[in-house]
Amino acid sequence: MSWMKDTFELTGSFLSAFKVTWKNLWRKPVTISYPDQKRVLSERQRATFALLTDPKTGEEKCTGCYICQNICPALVIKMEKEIINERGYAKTFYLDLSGCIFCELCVQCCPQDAIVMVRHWEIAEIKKENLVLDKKRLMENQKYPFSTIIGSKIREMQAVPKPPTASS
Amino acid sequence: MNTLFYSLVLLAGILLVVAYLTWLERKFAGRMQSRIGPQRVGKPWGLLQPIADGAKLLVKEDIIPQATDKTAYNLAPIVVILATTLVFVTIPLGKSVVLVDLNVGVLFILAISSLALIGIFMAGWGSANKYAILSAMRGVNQLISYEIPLVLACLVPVILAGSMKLSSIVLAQSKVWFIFYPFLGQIAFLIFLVSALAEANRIPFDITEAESELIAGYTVEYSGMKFAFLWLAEYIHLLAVSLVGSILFLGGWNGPWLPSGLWLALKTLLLFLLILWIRWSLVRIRLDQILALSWKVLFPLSLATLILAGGWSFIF
Amino acid sequence: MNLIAEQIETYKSIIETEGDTLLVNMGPQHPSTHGVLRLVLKLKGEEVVKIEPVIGYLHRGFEKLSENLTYIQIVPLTDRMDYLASITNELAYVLTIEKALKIEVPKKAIYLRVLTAELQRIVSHLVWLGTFGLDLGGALGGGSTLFLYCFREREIILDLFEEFSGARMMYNFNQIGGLRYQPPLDFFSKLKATLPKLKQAFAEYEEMLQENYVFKVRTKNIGVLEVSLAQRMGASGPVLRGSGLAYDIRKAYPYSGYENFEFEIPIGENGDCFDRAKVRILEMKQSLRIIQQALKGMPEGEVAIRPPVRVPTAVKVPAGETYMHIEAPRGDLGVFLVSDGTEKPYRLKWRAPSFSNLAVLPFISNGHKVADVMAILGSLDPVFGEVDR
Amino acid sequence: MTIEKLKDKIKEKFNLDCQVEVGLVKILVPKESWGTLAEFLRFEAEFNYFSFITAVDRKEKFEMVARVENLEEKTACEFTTEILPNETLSTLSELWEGAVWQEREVFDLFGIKFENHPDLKRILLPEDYTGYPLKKEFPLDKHYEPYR
Repeated sequence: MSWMKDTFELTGSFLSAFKVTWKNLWRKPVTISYPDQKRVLSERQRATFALLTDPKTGEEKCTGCYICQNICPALVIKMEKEIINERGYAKTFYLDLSGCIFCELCVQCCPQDAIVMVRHWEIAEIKKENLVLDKKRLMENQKYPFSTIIGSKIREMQAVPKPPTASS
Repeated sequence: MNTLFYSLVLLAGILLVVAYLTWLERKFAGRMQSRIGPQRVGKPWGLLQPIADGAKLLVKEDIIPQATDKTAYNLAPIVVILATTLVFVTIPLGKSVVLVDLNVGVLFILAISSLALIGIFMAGWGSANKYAILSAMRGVNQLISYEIPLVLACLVPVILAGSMKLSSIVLAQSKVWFIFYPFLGQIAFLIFLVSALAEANRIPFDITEAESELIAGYTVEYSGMKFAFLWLAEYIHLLAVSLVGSILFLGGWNGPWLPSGLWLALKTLLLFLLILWIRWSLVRIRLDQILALSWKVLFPLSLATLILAGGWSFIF
Repeated sequence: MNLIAEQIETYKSIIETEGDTLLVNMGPQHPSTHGVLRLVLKLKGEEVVKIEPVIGYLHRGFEKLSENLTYIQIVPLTDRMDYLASITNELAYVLTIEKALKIEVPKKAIYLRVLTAELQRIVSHLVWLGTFGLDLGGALGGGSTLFLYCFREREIILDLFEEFSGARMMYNFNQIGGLRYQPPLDFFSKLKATLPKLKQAFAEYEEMLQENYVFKVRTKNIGVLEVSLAQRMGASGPVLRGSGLAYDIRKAYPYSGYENFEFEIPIGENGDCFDRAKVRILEMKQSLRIIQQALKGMPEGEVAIRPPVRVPTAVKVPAGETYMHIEAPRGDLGVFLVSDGTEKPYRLKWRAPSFSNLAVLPFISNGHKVADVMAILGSLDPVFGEVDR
Repeated sequence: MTIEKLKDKIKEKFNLDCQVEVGLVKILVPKESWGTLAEFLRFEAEFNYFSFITAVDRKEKFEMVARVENLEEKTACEFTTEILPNETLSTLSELWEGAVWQEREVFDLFGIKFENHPDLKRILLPEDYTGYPLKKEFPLDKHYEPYR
């Protein structure tokens, strides 16, 4: 009577499948309805870039040292250097987000902490040209919250973590 | 004139109900899968979603591929939707709410609803697409094999009630619903449900549009309103299955306390939800396994049930 | 009459027939080819007579690209190979360079690497399970129920990865000589809190699939791969273990401290789709075990032997050949490095497990139905970023 | 077969010196005995598992590397040969089926032809592609017209 056994097993498996879907019917949906609700971003979120100015002096931090241009594996950073008052500046700075692979190597290698990633990911554009960030737009991006990963901080992040002090 | 008016009302009613059944399915499936389902069009619950879908499908470009057999391709959606909609002519929706209460109601329903098969085959063949042809072949295989258990299962209430008229079948259940007849009722109902699912091409029997291998089966080359027809036909068929199932086995509008129309609606809705639940919980079975299930299990079982029903009506 | 004759002529030209076989071309755009695979099927009715996979639609010239980038720049690119298991790719590459340079990384880095690699294995297998459900027409779900359940669980782990590295799929997280950062302070407590959830989910899946008659009917005795053929084909990972050979590089050639962890190698019996699925589901549980051990024994300390590099030419590998292979979620992921003493690799060959596993498909799917081909393909679990490189 | 024994056997049979590491034998074979050595490795030394075959472009010659493993005994063998461009090599696909696709890949990217290969055609690149991109001479910086 193998078909009897088969039929019983069949019914049993149907019931077990029903059980799982039934259980899930009463669970809360995990969907986040995007424009109404937004998910909490992690502190190390990599989304888009910003060039920083020094908050004290108001000067640009970038010295135009070409390090980020050299390390970029996707070759999306292009810059030109100019020297004013014996200090280097980036005359132009282009970052092509359409080719960027978000590997964070440019942030990691920046000796001046001038380029950082910001936690603002709504960067979709209708035109591809708009994805090329020039210096002005990179500077504007400072208004968004920064990712906690900054060139000089990576060294600290590799060391033994300190527990948060009571004051903080 | 009256008949024409009523039939138009019926048609509009069917379309409206079916539209909201699709909404119900999406909402139900969403909750089952930890999602929300439609919610944007017509807040808060996405109540206008079916209308938006319909509008979208109406204004879509109607693409007719060059290599198609134009006659068959264009006619197929009409045949399918006609065959599925005509069934409602004889289904009573309440004590005397029926367009034509045919003496051979059950026979009429079975005969007309299997006409949809011809439409499906026309769609598959007319599309001149290999996936569509494979799907049409599968559809013919499957529908022919499931026609017999379905008919035999439907004959059980007919024998028990002694009539093919749907209203008298409901009348015969005024004391005990047929599903509560020991063994006989449950087995017949199960066979009916399984073969009706197969007829309606629902999971686990939806091999005709098995999206994992045949993409969309016979609907693969359709777009716009023609696709909407084929797609609506599936849901109309489901509605018909739920209605007929609740009339033949669940006692129709019989029931205490509540008004009769509400009872029928409630039973139909429950049956429909059961079908949805099956759809969203089960795996698709392969063609040969489906055929084996039909010929090796359901066919002998339904014959046995038929004999049992004959004995039952002979004794009592 | 004339019309019918005309019709027949039309269909003759449309449907390419060879005797009574039908040639069906599936893909590269097809719902269940897992990306961009093209299958040329020769069908006799529903039965598959011949099947030929055509690959290369996702070829990005990875090996050529590597020859023109420095060792440091390659690390983020390795993420894009097997995009469902990025960390294991990084790990394979980084371990190769470390082997060639003969450097040892701090103990905490080793533990974190094991931890993340096992989390990644779970993520990868969850994606496999969901898509396998889709291939079967929804094991538990008309198309997508199981898929969405798996992705719900995967999301939890991806959120953890995001906390750790800031990215959800392409992490760039290992570096030559360690990891790029310490985990955030609350990472371990969050991970500990998720483990019971995962455990419960796996129990649900196991019950759902292993005891499920319909699932068994669809997968048992389908696509039987003999163990000798599997070896000769170079099939590895769950595909090889499903055929009954308990070979796991984590045990056979322990790397990155796997010798310190206790786990079992689940194996199958017949080498059919069911066994491959079973192996993967059991493997997820073993991964959980390893994660628990890693959490328990997690040492304190630094995670890298050197500060982050600032120049792309910082790493130079002495001339020679190095081969290193690790157990990726899909099997034996090998990196064959030929270096010439400069800052760029002379040749970097990736021995991709999916490539060898996919080559098995024509050998095991003949004589099965069309629907089974999809089940077999799903059970081989190819990822086309890796097949085509 | 242990590594040491294997080393002696190869010395005796082929008069070749092996480089031995832990669980690994590296052999440099002349092109002529590539096939016979492979046969020996497959049937007598029982290296059943085919890991990969690849080529390295050394500009004036190609270095062919194949790796096979014995999974039960956890030993592996990497055998290498050197061929000139335009030379062919006997196929391994009769001994290990896994070599079919791997050799197609080598043919695709390096243009090395294999004798008696059952199905030698391009695998990753389109069939009407010309040129072999993993060769060092493949131009990177100038416009290249890849299709026929």
